[in-house]
Amino acid sequence: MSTVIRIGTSTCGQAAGAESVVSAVNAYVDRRQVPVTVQRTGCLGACHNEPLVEVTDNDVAVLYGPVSPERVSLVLDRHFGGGGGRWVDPSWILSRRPDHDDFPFLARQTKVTTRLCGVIDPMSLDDYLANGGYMALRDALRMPPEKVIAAVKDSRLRGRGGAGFSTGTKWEITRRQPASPKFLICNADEGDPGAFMNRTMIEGDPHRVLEGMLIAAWAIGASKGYLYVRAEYPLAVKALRNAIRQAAEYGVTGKNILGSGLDFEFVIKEGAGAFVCGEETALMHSIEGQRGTPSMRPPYPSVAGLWGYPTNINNVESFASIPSILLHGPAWFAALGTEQSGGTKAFALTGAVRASGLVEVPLGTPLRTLVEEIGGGCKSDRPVKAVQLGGPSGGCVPAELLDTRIDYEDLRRTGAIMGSGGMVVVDDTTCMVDFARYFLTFTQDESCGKCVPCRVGTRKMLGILTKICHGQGTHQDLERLTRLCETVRTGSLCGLGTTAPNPVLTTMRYFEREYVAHVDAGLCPAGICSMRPGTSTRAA
Amino acid sequence: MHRRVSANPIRRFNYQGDPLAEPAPADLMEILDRYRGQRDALITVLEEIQARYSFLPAKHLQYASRELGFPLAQVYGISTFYNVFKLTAPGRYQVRVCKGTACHVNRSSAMLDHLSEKLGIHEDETTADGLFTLQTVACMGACSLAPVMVINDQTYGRMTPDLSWEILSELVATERPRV
Amino acid sequence: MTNSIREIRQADCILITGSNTAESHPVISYEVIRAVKSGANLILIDPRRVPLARHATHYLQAQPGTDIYVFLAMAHLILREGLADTEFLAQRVEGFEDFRACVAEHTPEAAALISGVPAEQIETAARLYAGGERAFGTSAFGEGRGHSTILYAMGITQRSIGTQLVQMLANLAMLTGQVGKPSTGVNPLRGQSNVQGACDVGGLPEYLPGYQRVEDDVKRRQVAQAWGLDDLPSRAGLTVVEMMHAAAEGKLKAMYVMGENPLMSDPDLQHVEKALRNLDFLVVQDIFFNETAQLAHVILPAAASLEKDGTMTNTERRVQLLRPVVRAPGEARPDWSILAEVGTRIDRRRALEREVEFWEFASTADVMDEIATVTPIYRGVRHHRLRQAGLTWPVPDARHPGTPTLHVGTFSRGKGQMLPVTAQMPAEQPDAEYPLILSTGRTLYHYHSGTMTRRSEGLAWREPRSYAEINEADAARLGARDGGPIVIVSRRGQVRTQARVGKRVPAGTVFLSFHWREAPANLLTHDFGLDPKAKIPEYKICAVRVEVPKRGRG
Amino acid sequence: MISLTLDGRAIQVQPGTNVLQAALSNGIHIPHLCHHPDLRPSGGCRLCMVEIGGRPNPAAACGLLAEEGMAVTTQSERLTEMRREIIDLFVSDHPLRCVTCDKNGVCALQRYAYDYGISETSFDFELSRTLYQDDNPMFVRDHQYCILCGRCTRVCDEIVGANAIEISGRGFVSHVATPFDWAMSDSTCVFCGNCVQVCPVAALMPRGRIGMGREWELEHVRTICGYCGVGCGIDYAAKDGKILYAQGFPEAVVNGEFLCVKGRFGWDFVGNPERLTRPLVRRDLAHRLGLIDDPFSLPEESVFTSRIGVENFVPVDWETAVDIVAGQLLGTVEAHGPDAVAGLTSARCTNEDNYLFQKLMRVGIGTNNIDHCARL
Repeated sequence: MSTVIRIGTSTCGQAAGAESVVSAVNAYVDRRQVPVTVQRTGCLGACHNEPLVEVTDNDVAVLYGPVSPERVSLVLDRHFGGGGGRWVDPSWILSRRPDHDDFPFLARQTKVTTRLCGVIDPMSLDDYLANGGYMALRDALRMPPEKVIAAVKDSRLRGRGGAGFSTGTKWEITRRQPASPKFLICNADEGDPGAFMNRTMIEGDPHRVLEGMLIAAWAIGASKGYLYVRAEYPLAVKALRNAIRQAAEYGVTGKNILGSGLDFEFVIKEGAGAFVCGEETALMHSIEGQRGTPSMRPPYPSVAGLWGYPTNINNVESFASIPSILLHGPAWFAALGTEQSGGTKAFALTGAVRASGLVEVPLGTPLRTLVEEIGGGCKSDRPVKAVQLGGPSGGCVPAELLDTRIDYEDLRRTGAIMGSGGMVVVDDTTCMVDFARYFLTFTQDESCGKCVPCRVGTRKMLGILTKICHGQGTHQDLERLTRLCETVRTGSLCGLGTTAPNPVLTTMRYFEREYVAHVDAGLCPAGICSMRPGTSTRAA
Repeated sequence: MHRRVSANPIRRFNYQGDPLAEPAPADLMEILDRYRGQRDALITVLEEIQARYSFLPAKHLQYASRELGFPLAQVYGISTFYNVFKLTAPGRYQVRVCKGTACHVNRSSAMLDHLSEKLGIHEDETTADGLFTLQTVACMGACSLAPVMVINDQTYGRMTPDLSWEILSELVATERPRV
Repeated sequence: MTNSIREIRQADCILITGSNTAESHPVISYEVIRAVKSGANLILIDPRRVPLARHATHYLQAQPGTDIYVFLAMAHLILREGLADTEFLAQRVEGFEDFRACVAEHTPEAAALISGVPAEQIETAARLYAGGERAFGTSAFGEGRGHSTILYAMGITQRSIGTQLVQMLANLAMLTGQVGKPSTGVNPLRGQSNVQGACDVGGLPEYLPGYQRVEDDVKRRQVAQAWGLDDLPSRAGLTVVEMMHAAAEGKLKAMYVMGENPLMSDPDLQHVEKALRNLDFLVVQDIFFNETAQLAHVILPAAASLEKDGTMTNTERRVQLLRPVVRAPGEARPDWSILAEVGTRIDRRRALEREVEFWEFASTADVMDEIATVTPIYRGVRHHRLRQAGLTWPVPDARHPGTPTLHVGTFSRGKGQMLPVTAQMPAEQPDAEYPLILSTGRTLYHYHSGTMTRRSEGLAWREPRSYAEINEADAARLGARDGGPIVIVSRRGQVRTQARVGKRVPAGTVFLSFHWREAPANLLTHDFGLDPKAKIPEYKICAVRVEVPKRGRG
Repeated sequence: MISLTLDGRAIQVQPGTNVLQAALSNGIHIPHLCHHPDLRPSGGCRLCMVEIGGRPNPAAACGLLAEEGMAVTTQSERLTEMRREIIDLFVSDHPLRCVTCDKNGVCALQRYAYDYGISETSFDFELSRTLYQDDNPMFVRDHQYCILCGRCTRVCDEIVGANAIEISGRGFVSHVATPFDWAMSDSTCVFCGNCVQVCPVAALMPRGRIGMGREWELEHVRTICGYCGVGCGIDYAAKDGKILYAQGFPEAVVNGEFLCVKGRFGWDFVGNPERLTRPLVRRDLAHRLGLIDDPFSLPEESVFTSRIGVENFVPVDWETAVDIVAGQLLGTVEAHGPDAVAGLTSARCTNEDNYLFQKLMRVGIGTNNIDHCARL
């Protein structure tokens, strides 16, 4: 077997300079005339070590990172000889496949939806097929749709967008609607700052998402599928366009797919930059070419969605889980997780943590495992202060609750939410008031303005937080803030508003002393807030 | 008291001819023709117009409205709702500083302040020579390389204020002679 | 209208033809838009791309004067595809076989050649109308055939074959059973506030109040007796156009014109002016000194509708109560009291002794009481019953709740009458000298001869001057500039106006509104080729040419 | 029918009725600003939140379909507190200048601020919209009062179909805009003013009404529009015998609250100084009858090229005028027979007017020569 050099060239890799690494590798190969295949792949998830280069030689894959163009010769010399005795810094060698034993970042993960990310060339259908691609679709098309739905229900797969509704049940409701046509939407409008699960999955393994959608189309009886992808993800859009074209050539889209009688077509919609479009009714308005403002529910999209027709919306990760469920069986998938929720969940682990990137773990894994074992603790060697989950809709879990299991219900009990998978670790140099204020700045900015609690309420919440960060807050302000949080939480029209107070509520709950210090003593314990009246702190 | 603006005084209504009497530019029509009759295409059309012209010229929105049958008010409402749409011409280089959580925690705002000071413009403004437009972006999804800066389509990771200005300075050096 | 305005919002399919609903009847267009927004199909058949075309699910741009072929072809397709309501035809209609015969040769393909509407569009329209099919959403009327309604206006009636066209629309409705049910029917949209009522109470040469023919000896004598007389004149009188001819010929010597402006609104104004000048005596009773008043011998100042009470009957046959909002200026008086005064004076001059009540009424309510006695369809109408929502006639007795939907279960004449229809082209065809077709009509901001609307600040601001719509192809050929001046010339006169160039009218057609005394459209129109039954002039089609004035002239 | 309870009261409603409609039609007032019975529910104002038995969170009544057995609470301490907060938020960017505001007394926000005892905001006041647009003679748009309920944009889309306005921008600084904030007349606006009609606050006001009086000083008369054949009901508000504005009203059986431009803004011709106020006799006839000394003859030139002015007529009193009319008409009948006389009655006059006109012609003159412009 020949030698394969894989270079991660997804967005994170490119941001770290992967393109020049590719050039350097090609130059090396040309110069040395070595018999290798150079392959561009998606992201293996170890983004903190980008650019990543993996050299597979005699069934052993060695992963290097970060590999700057200057290091390319050194690394490759190790495999192809030469180099005149220069040595590779051992720290550049991250792991050896297949088991990654020496690299806890990968070894402690259970990769299901991201299994092929960073392993295959995302632009190559053959790579996907060689790794069992579209086998699940073939199986599904031979089953009655009801059985497919039953399998998904049995797998205990719950919506990976964060709400946690049973995917199978949702499909069943949509299937039962008499109206037709029916639509399918894949929500890839990953708007949470600090989240890149969808981007990584699409950039690394786009066909898996399509396959999941095709299985859903068969189960539900949908004829058209929209992929709503952020315009900020040009590489993901490119990968999807390529994959859709390949899927058409391969015969898994269009009329009478694989002789099953299923007709289905994909349409890519690039989201134009509005966080609120992650909310499903707003997303549908956006696809319809309207302003992306949410509508009241009911009716739910399953009953009356796009242009009034039944519409099933799932996010990228939910769809990406489907092929594995069909291939390995619902029992296998369910067994990966907890009593209530099956499977794995991917997280974008970022922040103060030593090893950051995309990680996938079984549901039920304690937070501590992610932060300390996979993430390797804080790179500053300072103590972990909190983990922020779910972005602006989520909340902070303090260090003392790190043994909380990753599960919809367990996390909700802490005041945080599962969310779509954003996980930001902060150490004790972060001011939690400022941190809450940061999220409010975001939600206030992204509020569509349709309902008053969110439009004006988040503005007023931000105003009070700013006052506190400037050392001008009072205890009345804290009370006012608490009351306002309740109004915005219960009064807002859509999820953006109802969850907007979460970062404030959780930080007030676990870090009340910091708030009090700002108000009473006029000082910021973390030393972040400038506490000078009239000057803006940095999130302004 | 807030200043109240009377934007358009009453003026005699006088039909002066159709403001869109001239046919639309051929390359605009090429975009519009591809989406004729597609009721779900409006945002995609606007994205394509912006990709082609780097912003959404008012006249082009009017052509899009007329040719595709979407009310102009709807077209305008959408153009102002979504972050990516710009109604004014941006600079040659659109510098976007990521303000995602990871970038925030890694002090991307310091980079923004630095660039703002060095360029002499605020967020969403364009330098007088038309070279740079300074913007922020909610999140680029390259959080592990935070803080991140994007110039047009090129992403730069692990930035510092000084490093980011260095990159811009190189662009200035190559562009200035032409200006 | 056979059905009420509010029923439109629940219709599954709406066919509008010969009506610029959004500009001439905006509030009815709101009902149409509501229906369309909730999923109804809107089929619009009109040569002019009227504003509602933007909301139409199917717009059929037929060449002027060719719509009759489209309707015949729709009927043809309905019969060919077995979409007719056979049960309805069997039970409620007569004359079906004759009608069937008359559509046999009118295939959609043949109609397409004449009208310019592609055959597939005609076929689709026919299927949607017949089946009452929606674009989306669920019907308010459950399973089965959805409900389709037809709305039309002067684009159908102001035609040399107006009666034929109206009959044809009725034929379509009967053929498909789209009549006598909610949200169906054949619904003419009437142009003026009380055009319906003026007809109802006998403002017509051949009808006494309640559409009782003057030639009908029994009914005429009943009315005469109610008025305390033995009999009334029994020969049908002259219609408007006939009056003008009679006046021009010297047969008609005196005219009493109340609240009308024939010297703007009648066809061939040069002829009308000649006729009016030829009168020995002309009384004009109005609120403004209009064009007709300039030729009057006596002008009587009247109160405007905002200054008086009484009733008006709208296009859906609803009799509604008017209340005075402000006082009439100066010595202006309500028309009814002026008329009563004139009547009294005539009697006095004739030395006739009548009962006191004959011309003396304490109020309009008293007048209505008398109307009710002689007008069967208004028999149950009394002012005090109108305070809430008015009453929709027929109201046969004092406790009858009114009849919003006509022809439920049975037609007023028993069985519905289908009649064969003969297609025919307009009376004046374009030729080498007058190559274009002129159509006249209203604009949104003005009303009729403009006496009221042009004196309204806002309306006059928004639409200050006359304009004509001309197709861009014709404009380019003639060298007419968008917004620039043009002169429209017909065999009868010429009018200078502003050109609005675009695609709203098809090539070969010019549209001109008739509200402008500086550019009176009716200088161009003709008064020959009246519809033989309705005697309506063909305002919608006459032959003209367009000239571009040389630079320098004003 | 569906049975549910509202504040413990058992009521029945048609399927498809939402809880807000159910409450309002049963005399239970739930506060609401963005809801309008003729428009699709928006759910933006959040004032109509109610509690439903068995559900943890309150829900907006306007978007909640009544269900069999539903137990709805419309008033509770929690709801009152929430509504107070929401009104507090509303007035934190809506000036409470009620004293000089023309909407005073009919403003929905003012009503709820009063009901819930909010005399000023407890937050920092910050005006988000300041534009004042006075670009047409019909209505004024004063954005500082706008509460973004979206009724205007919905009526423009759902009822009128004009799509002249849409909300522009987003969030706190969004506002209702024509494209590019151009003048109304450069948009697709048809000036029907239905947006003015449904505006619950003073953001959209008829221009002629501004500064002309307090709402409670105005007299309201409901009558029928005199323009086209639709027969819309219109409510005219007048003060000192002068009309200030016209509006639709929900009880109007044909049109509800909605009117067109002519109905809403085209009534001002009544006060026009050119109105005919006295009977007039043309000078030649007046001379013939000995009313004036100077002879006169009508110019030959067409009235369309050379207008014949009102100065060619002399005013007379009604007695004289009516006598001349009766005398001339009778003279014609005597000389040429009744069919030498004809009358045009009016499609814009009342049934009573028309009835008497045809009676005059048929009985007084003795002819059926009566017609009107039904055909024109």
